[in-house]
Amino acid sequence: MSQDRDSALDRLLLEAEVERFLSAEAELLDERRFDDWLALLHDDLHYWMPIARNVRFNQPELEYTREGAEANWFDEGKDTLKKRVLQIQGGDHWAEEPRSRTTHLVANVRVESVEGNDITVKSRFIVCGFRLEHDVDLFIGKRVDVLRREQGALKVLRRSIYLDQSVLLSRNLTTFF
Amino acid sequence: MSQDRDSALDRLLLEAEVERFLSAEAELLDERRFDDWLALLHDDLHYWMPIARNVRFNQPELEYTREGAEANWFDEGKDTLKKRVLQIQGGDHWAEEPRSRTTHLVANVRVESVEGNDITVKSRFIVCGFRLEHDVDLFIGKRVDVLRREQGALKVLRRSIYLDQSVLLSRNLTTFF
Amino acid sequence: MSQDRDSALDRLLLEAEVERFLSAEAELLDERRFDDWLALLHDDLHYWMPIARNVRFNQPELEYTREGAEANWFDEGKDTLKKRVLQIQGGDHWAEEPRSRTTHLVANVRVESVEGNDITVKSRFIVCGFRLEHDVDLFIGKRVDVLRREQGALKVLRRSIYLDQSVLLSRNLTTFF
Amino acid sequence: MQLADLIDTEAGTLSRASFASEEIFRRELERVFARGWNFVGHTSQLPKNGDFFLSRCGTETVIVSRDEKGAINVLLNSCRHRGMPACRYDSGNGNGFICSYHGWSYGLDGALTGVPKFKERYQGKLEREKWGLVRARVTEFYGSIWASFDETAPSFEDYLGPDMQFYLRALLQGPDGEDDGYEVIGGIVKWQVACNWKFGAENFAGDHYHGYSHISVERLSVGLSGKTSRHNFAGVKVKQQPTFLADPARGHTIRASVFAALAPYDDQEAASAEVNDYYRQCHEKRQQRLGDKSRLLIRGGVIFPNTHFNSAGRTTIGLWLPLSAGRTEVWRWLFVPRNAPAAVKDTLREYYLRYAGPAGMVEQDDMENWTAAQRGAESLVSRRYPFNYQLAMGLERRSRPDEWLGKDVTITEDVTEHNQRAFYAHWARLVADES
Amino acid sequence: MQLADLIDTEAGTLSRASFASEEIFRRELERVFARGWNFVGHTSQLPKNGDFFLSRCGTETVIVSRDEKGAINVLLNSCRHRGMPACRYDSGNGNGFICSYHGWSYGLDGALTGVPKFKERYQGKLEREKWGLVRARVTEFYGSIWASFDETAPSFEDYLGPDMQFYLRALLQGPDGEDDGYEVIGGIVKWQVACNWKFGAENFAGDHYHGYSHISVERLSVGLSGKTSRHNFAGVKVKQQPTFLADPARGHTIRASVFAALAPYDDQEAASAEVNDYYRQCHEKRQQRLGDKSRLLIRGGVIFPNTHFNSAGRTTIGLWLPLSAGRTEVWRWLFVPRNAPAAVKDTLREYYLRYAGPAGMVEQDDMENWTAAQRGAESLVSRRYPFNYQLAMGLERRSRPDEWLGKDVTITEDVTEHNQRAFYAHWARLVADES
Amino acid sequence: MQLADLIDTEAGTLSRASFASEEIFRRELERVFARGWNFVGHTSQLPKNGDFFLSRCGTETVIVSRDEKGAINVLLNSCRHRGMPACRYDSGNGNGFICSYHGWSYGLDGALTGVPKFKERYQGKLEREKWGLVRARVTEFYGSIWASFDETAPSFEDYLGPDMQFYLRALLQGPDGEDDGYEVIGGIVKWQVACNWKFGAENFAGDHYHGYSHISVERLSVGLSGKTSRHNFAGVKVKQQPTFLADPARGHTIRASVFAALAPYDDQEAASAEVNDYYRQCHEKRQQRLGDKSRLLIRGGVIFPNTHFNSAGRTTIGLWLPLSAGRTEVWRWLFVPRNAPAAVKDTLREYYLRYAGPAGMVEQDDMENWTAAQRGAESLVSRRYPFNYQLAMGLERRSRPDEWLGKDVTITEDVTEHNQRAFYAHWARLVADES
Ligand code: FES
Ligand code: FES
Ligand code: FES
Ligand SMILES: [Fe+3]
Ligand SMILES: [Fe+3]
Ligand SMILES: [Fe+3]
Repeated sequence: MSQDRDSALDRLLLEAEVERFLSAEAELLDERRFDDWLALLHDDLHYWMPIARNVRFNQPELEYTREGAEANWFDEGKDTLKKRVLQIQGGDHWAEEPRSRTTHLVANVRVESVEGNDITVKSRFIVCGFRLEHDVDLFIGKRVDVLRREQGALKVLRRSIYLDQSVLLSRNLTTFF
Repeated sequence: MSQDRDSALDRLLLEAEVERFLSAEAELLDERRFDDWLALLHDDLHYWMPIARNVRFNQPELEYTREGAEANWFDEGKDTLKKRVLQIQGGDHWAEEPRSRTTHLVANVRVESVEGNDITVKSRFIVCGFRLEHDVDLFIGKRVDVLRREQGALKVLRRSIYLDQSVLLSRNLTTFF
Repeated sequence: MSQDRDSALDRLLLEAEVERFLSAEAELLDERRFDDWLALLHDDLHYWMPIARNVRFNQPELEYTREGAEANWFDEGKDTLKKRVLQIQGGDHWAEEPRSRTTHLVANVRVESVEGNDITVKSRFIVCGFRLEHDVDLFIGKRVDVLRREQGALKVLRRSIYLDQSVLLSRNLTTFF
Repeated sequence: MQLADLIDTEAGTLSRASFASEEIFRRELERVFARGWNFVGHTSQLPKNGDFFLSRCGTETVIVSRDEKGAINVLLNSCRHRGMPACRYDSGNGNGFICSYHGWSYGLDGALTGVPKFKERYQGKLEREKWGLVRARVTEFYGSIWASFDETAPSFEDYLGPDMQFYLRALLQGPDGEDDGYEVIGGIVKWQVACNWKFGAENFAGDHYHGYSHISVERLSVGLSGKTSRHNFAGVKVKQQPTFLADPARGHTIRASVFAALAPYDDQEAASAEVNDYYRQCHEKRQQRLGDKSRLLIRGGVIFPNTHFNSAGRTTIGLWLPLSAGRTEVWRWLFVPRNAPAAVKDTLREYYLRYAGPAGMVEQDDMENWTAAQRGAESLVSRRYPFNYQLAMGLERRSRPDEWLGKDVTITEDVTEHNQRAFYAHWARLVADES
Repeated sequence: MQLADLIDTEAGTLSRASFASEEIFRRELERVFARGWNFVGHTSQLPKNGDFFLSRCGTETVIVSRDEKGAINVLLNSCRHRGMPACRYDSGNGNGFICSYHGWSYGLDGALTGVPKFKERYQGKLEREKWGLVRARVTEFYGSIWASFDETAPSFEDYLGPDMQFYLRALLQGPDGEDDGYEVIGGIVKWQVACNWKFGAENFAGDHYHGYSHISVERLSVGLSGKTSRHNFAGVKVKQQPTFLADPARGHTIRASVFAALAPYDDQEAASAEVNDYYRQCHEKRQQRLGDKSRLLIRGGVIFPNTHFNSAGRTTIGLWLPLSAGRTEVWRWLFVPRNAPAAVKDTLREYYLRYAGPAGMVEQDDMENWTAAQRGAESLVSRRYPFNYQLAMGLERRSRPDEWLGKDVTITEDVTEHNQRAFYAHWARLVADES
Repeated sequence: MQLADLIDTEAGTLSRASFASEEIFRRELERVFARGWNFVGHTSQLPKNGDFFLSRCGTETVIVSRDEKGAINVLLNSCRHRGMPACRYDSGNGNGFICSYHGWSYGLDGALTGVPKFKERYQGKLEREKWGLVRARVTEFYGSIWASFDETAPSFEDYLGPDMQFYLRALLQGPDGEDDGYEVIGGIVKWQVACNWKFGAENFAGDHYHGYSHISVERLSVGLSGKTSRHNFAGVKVKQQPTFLADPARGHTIRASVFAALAPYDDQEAASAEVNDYYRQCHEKRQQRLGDKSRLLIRGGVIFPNTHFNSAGRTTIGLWLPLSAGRTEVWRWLFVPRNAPAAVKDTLREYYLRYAGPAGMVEQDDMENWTAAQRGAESLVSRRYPFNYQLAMGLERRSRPDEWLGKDVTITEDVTEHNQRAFYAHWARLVADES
């Protein structure tokens, strides 16, 4: 009984830790503290955002382009993300100069499973980007993260991002998800 | 004191259970696991989404059409929802073939009251649906759920959905809320 | 060890309290219980929403207009907010008569720091307002609140609201954030 | 694209430009909408003097009000000073309307009753009788309210024509055959669809050919009882003949069933004793009241141009409101028999909600298809190829099963695009008309 | 709709098409906006050489800069190579602008200073002096900066005319009557409204008739002190006469108060000693400086076509920027007296913020009403009925309380639509003008 | 703005109206897009009979299918009955298409195979052979598929002309010089940009002058290996001459490199042994196959009007699809050498993704600049000033390094706007053409 209760509380503590982690991460992005953000990414991170396709109801496996095999919006590791950060930080990446003002919102955070040091987390996101006088981009979708605990700290080991647009209705994807 | 603390933690555990339930439900919908979703609905479920009207400030009682008496967007039970699910699953419900890609986001989850086995929960939702090449629907509103605990499991007994649009700006409501 | 656990649980309880407070506040606004809402505001409240500017990457300090010194969307105290409430309640404030139907959504709630009775909380918001037949306003941004505990109850002592639009794309800001 | 070439009545084809061209759209507004009569609501929405509600008349927002004398008024909802809507509430009760801009006030009949500074600064010279809210011509027809802003248009009765008067009266008769037998359920259903308004109009005019759109719902017994298929009619055992009637001179169209003979009720609503009893009694009363003509069952149709209705067990009246060539707003009024027991009213209401509108399991597929078809009318190359309306062409006839079915109408029995051809022929005449 | 018939000056009416027709909108851009002078900012925004900020000139985005010689330049913000904005920062300081597309660079005065591959691939032949950023004509007027892209337009002074020069100079005088007495508060307020730009223009031109729009705020003491009602003027006990002045030949309009006599300050800001003292001193200084003319208090107006301002205790200048017939962007500069103590500046700033703009308790109701009125100007039938501008028609006169109030202006005392009539008469002339 | 004055070939300028005027846009659709040939896909997307995918042909949505006989069909995706898309899946395999509106069915070749009630209600009279899906003219060219809906257009080969046939064939040769050497990676990249389609077209036609757009990425080694700079070409040590070729009579343009001499491979991909080996072998095979002509390396270009491609180590083909004067949809096909090892295919795929499209570190800055430049083409005053295309004007020549480089083309070596001038001269001819 009280053991049940303890494990229930453990679960709660874990969920809270994960929510804090994801909220803090979103804040780093919105505050453009990109180096601190990179520090939350595991060196073996795989960062993937597939392209959505319109398919027959009985072929759901074709709905999203395949990681490592087909065209995707993003399908890369930390090294490339580092380059993206460096590009923005230079002040000469015109698509982000002047900078966009972003709001990263994370919700429906759910710990799906815990295996050893790896925690699988599902969530929903809304990313809103404003730039210049009138430009607005609204990105809404789903995310599946694998967070790995190393020396007590959590790092993003895998991130799968489902954007749901088929034709991207924005000119650029200069923000991080 | 420590009793206060215990009841405070009990409350926390209940809130966490409710949030998990609603996030898991949203996930089932986005993953189109409709049969599993139906399993979360109580057989006596009442599912209601009124139509909003523009009324004088001192007549708030007229603002939403009345359940069981007036025209509403939805005002039905589980049997009709089952038919809606069967219709989508057939692959010949053209309004959902090819399927929409949806993101159900739930926030501001608040346990309003607990009476016996019934938990009243208020929340806010954003439901985003993409279909075909360019179609986007964004539904934003408020929800009041009554969840009933039976044999330990929670089920949705009542769901009231406030969409806030007066003229619906979308052609269809083929998703669930 | 169990002391760590206790303090971890204390933190959890505080976070839950803060989330409940912010969700309850959002509900009061959506239900137009404005007097109850005002009761949640500290008499010394400062309520500030700056105007965003497009600036060079190395001048972030110029990005938002300065509180108490420059033009802002809002830069006021409780007395002015009281007047705004009274204006809406009269039924003759045409910009809100008939009333807008709003949904206030709060997410990424994060307790940043606790100093004495003051809790600094960061969050993200989406405020959606519908009015008349077809008008929709969507406000998305970031919030930093300082909540002060007095006689056990929390009150909003400071609220900073970052809207991210540079040119406001809506005609009015008649809702509260 | 010459306007005269929009339609080819010989070939049974219609140019896709009719659905996509903004120029043709502007002509529609001037020549079709501004000149017709529109359904704006029902007397059951105005039980008391001082009651009012907002409605639409084609492109216009109107106030429908019952004034102190009990008379019904349809007023253009635009202050004559600077155009501000005089009323911004969907419905209510009061003794008039005050404009929130400069405070001009109007009576329930639209009269300009109050003008700030009238004496001091208008020196009493403002001709108030000329500056009231613009009043539409109004006709009540068996409980339904109709309006027109065209002073030169014929009376509503002449606009309908003799046959359509007969059908519309029949539509508004309760299941028991009583005139003005319906009342409106609270809450008008309003939504928007990204297609031309005529996709809706031609569908309601008589498209029994699009069954393929609804194959999904046929599996699911969404009918009145929730146990039978989606349609239900005053069920009798004898053969019923689907019949399509059009008034070619006026553009009105009707879908109906004609039963081979008078016959007893066959308990189709057996699922609910109360409902079944009600319909049996109605069936019998109706036969007594209407005699042989009770063999005619109106299933739906369109009062030209954009007032559409469904009947046959469920009565709804709606408007296809043109916003642009490619966007339409829909308003739907749901009706229940005035004197029916609560159980029947509830059953009908639930039936509508799962059947029609954006949440309707049947109409969802219509809206999806119309929206997709609109794209085919718009794109540069595809719009060179006309739409095809050849179904059952040449099978319409003036002779008819029963002479009382109408004098001026052409008729086709069984599935056809006859009604669409009549609708578009009249529409094309008006659009091309240079007067 | 013939352009000549847009306005009926006899009847005092204006066609609603003036607010809704895209064709008329296009003519406005060509004939009204492209030919006028526009306020683009204030010298206090450019304290140092190299300072620049972005502004608007009607439909155009412009760079306003102070170059190395201290001269002020207004430059079309569009690279001459492929049109890219040369500057994308709202404001800053530098020695020029580099286009981010192909790297052409321009000086603070718009000169094309750098062209990659100029020697190798343009063989030095590109006529750089011809391909600099397009320079507008610029005039400084008591600290305000004005620009025009029309080479054929008269000088700014002639465009203003003698009377408007007097009023505008007065507007820009501090509370103590000192010329160029104001400075801009950081942060230009920018927002959009879904209505035609002229709803804003006519309101600022002189609509004291719309008090009903603001009844809610009258209850709430939103005035300068937060304790008095929304307006406040250099308070004296003697009668003040609201006076409306228009320059019919040029379309400019002014709202003013004329006080019956010179009088001592009446402590209207008693709520704050410091503020009250400041205004008392200003009041006295002003009387000394301006003598009898200090009886004139500018309350606001419009420099034709779209530069609008408010004064009377709070000074703001703004632009109604036309985006389409039905959509307008608004820019607002807030001013405080250059030499006022911080307490006065803060009090004024807080007063503006709760009064004006999207969060302003007063202007919110204006925006709401204009947006709603715009629909009334657009819909097919309602737009057949002209707007009414008959208030106090025939009461304007050329004689005036004091000859120094102006030579070329017509004047009406007390509430009237006289200024709107003058504004629209001039506007209609330009729109109909075929030259 | 006279259409004839859009371009000034003497001065090397082009009116900004070309990018902003909706009237010119409509003429483009009729005279440029509806008359040309468009890339619609690649045979590797249709391995099996019954395979199909959706594509675009200018403004049209088309079905590209391989029928039972293995023939490739390009069909207008619009049912001939009421315009509904016959296919709503991005891709798939089947034996035909059923319209979801009324159920007409079509074969893979577009033939109208099924019509409900054909016998009973069309009395067998409907001319089915005339009412199939509209078939485009189709040509396969070394694996690429091209379509046109203009019956009067020349054959695809004549449309290309002899020189462009040579270049396009070369583009489609694998790194080893083998014809039809590529296959498509699954997943077409599709997005929208708020600018005129010609900003994209002129960029791909040959804008090596916009290096300043990409200074940020030059720091970051986004090249094939992830260790070298963004471009990479079959590396040899000898000098390569950037060369710009245009077919002035047809509007096609090519960017290429011509190497001074045949030379051995220089291990530019040393970062990965496997990739390096592959490219070395290809280099050698290619020299054997093509001999002296292997000195020509296609870097990219535009098949008039809107089919664009990049090559030089990465092969992509795409479409600039005009939605309006100010909005464009982009489709991009990514190709890998058919016979390359997996490591090479993966390396190339990753290279594309970080380089091109909305998430591409290089193209992001292009899209940003084009979108901003579009505003400069639209606003009232700025659009009076033409765009400048004078770079290296007068340096083009008909003589050429190697006669096999083409007969009908004009050539400029090194950075120039020569290709844009040729593109726009042809474009302006068609737009102004009154036939
Ligand atoms: S607009 Fe109605 S009173 Fe002025
Ligand atoms: S557009 Fe400015 S340099 Fe080319
Ligand atoms: S639209 Fe295709 S069958 Fe009718
Ligand atoms: Fe249907
Ligand atoms: Fe006002
Ligand atoms: Fe580039």
